[in-house]
Amino acid sequence: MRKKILIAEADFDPGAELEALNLPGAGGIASFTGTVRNDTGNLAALHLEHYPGMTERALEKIVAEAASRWPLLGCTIIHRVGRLTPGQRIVFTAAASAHRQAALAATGFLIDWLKTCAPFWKREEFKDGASQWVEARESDEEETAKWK
Amino acid sequence: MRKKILIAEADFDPGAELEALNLPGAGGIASFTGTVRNDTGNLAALHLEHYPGMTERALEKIVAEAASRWPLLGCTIIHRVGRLTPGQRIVFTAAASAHRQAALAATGFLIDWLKTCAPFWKREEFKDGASQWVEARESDEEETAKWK
Amino acid sequence: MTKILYFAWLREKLGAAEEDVELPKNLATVADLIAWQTTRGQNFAAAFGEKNQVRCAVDQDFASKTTPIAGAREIAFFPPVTGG
Amino acid sequence: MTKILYFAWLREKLGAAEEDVELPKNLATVADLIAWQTTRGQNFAAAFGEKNQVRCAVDQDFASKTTPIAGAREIAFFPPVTGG
Repeated sequence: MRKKILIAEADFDPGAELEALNLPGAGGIASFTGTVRNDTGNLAALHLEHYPGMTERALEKIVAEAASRWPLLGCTIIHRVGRLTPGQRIVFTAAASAHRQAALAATGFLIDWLKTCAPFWKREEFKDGASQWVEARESDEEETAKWK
Repeated sequence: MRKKILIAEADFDPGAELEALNLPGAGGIASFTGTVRNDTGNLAALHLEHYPGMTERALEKIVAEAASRWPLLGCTIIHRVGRLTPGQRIVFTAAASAHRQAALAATGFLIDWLKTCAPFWKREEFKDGASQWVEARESDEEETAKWK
Repeated sequence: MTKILYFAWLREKLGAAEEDVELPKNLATVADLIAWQTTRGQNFAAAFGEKNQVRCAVDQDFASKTTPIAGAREIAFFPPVTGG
Repeated sequence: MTKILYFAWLREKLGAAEEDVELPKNLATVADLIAWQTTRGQNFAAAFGEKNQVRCAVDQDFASKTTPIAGAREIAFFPPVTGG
């Protein structure tokens, strides 16, 4: 299985990532891209912090778990860190398989697990200069629990 | 809701399509790309035929159904027709929403319904010159039925 | 006159993508029309015979065997769809 | 010496991202270590107090309250994760 795990400050190119997953035998490639929302209009940026070393280990485990559940030909997780402004991409998960159900299910699994099983933390920076750490959402835990 | 429905011989750019769905308020953008597989190694090409006029109506209905089920900000269906060789893109479905579950579920819904509720037909052209219409798969009907 | 369209292997078997037909007045439903088609010669009998699962659209909406065809302007026959 | 890491608001509250600590020999589990942390001053008491849901990793694997810490080289404390 082709595997790509990347944690970086730099932006990535979803089109190029999808192209890289167009592997021989892959009939379906699914992807999820998460971006910085700004529902209130007050957000200046999100700051993404992570635990270098552990993050890579955690993402490797998540990818291995996905590969054990579905017949995947390729799997990609990209997560950005640092300061990201509204509209910018934060995270990308994608999977390629011979069949669409596996590709779609694995993509959903990767993002659900990433949200609860990888050491990333978000801090909101508001336009007035205030700042606040984002609290974990119970619904994310529930989405992960549904896979267990 | 931003809506794009396209039936064309020309290829499309998944990266550009994802970018176009990065709409204000969209926290998650999911996509599915279907490509021409060549499991046996004997396939020269797939020929995609459709029912002009009805196809557009059918895809409009599928998109409207998706929009009635999930709070979508954008929805894209692209389906190519004509002669397509192994590895080439055939179909693309994508959805943008404030939340990831809606984007992922709608993307899966769009491709499941498209496979059973839109008038496209595939003919396989083999390397030895033989040709054969692809038969409908019962499993596709089942995938659609699960949404009903 | 009613426009009748054929797609995929139906089009190939019948050697026609489209025809304008004066339908007998006594055809009420899609099932009636299919039965009538089988009487139009060997090609039609083979294409519309029971062992073939022919699907139908009436005025560009998927139809069932019991869908009425009165007033229809465009009726299409085709195999089960295989797109995506 | 054991390396202890702090992330997110824990790092900010404690004013440290990393420290090397000689842990008391009687600390067997993560729960023991958290209890000991609360005794290390006001900042620590506030950060590791019961009302805060501090999470822990031992040698870069998520740990629970009952995870043993004997032999651990790197222990990290952080709030519930919020990536993705």
